[in-house]
Amino acid sequence: MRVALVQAPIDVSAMLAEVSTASSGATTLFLGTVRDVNDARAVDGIEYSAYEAMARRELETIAREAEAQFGTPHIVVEHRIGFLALTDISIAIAVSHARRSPAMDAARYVIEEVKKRVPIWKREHYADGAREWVDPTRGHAEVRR
Amino acid sequence: MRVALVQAPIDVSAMLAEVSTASSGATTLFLGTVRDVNDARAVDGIEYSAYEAMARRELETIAREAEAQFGTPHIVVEHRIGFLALTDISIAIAVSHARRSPAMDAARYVIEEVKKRVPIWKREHYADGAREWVDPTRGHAEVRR
Amino acid sequence: MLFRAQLRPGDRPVEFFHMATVRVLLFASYAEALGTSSLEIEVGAEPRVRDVLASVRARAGATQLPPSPLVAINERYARLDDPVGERDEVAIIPPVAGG
Amino acid sequence: MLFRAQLRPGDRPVEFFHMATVRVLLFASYAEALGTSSLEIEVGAEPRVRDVLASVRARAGATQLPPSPLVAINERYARLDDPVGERDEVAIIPPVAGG
Repeated sequence: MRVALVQAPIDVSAMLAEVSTASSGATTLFLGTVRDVNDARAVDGIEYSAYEAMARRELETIAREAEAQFGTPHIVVEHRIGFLALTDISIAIAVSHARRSPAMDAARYVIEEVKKRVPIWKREHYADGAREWVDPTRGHAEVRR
Repeated sequence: MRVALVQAPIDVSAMLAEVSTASSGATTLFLGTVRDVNDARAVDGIEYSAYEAMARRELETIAREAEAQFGTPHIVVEHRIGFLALTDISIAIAVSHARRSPAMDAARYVIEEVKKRVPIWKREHYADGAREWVDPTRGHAEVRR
Repeated sequence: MLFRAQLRPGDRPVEFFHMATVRVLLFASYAEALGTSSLEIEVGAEPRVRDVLASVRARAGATQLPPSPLVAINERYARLDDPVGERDEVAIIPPVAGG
Repeated sequence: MLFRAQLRPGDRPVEFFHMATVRVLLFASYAEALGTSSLEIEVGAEPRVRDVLASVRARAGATQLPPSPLVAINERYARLDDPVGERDEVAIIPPVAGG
């Protein structure tokens, strides 16, 4: 199990290699990426910031919860912070397990919990020059992936 | 949407690039890999064979069903056939979507249906030299990932 | 295939059957059991999937086939009473294990 | 923090309060609203999270804080009536939007 906040682009192949084991029959990778429209506004990038020490701690707590719940010690989570352009990967979650259900369930658990608990924020940059902090609690259903 | 049966190792990075679009907020990748134990026997490789024309057709049908059900046109599925060693990728399913749930649900749908319907067979090579065709209907729960 | 001879009024119809030849594909454990991956099977007129299977069962090694194996006609799953045409490709499908 | 003087029998206890100084971290929209990412806040003895928040609310720009923002003490989510120690790091957490 490993979690990290990173500034550089996330290396997905390295993460897949990291969770690969001879006893894995299934590997799930989830990627969050910056998309061009949110709430019907054209987006051209997102600035991610974090309460870094706490974000790392929460990511680790979540990964340990997933491991306990689904029996999946082979979990790697990386969240990128800084300015990300369209299609850049903001989060990558890789999980492997002997069987497919635990691998899929664990990855899903991690992304759902990250969205609820990890102190990371994003400020969207819109094509019209405006910039706004995203507040998923404001009922902007489209903010949720 | 694209499906393929391949002989060469599956290029996961290329598949992720293939489903990536500026309007994707989430990408899911599922990998099936050859593992070292099945039904408590030590495995050192698996020979995959297929009724190739029908397997391609079924894969395509399944991908279209996922697309219709989850609104996910960006699906790529590759299944490898031939002899695979431990940790080799036998199937890769990549799906992207604006939001995460359809991407995850579609990938899961595809792998579940593949296991039920696509005419592909595997013959496990065991460390003791024996070789056996895997029959998931024989109640070998461990055969399922 | 069924041919009818030209009849005169009052004649009883006379039917000439000929045997249909169907190509059958075998895979994986079934191919191993029967020692081949394809067969040419002779069946009666208007054959159905069950007739093709019955004919395959007469072959050596076919005891390993289950009572109702999966069958496909022209790359699509079929039922036991689906009709089989002479140019159809019938495949007997062992339990699938892909993924 | 609370100090008690040495008492003689029959004396009423005399308590000497001093103001506690708490470090408060602000992030994202909250940091923007208050124009800073950290504050030193003076609060009364035995402060709780709600006291720290009340003190932050007195600052310019704090009207943008919601009635009950998420708060963490030393990198763990806390409740409004959790006690805050003088060396604790209190963070006021805007709605999270990671992933």
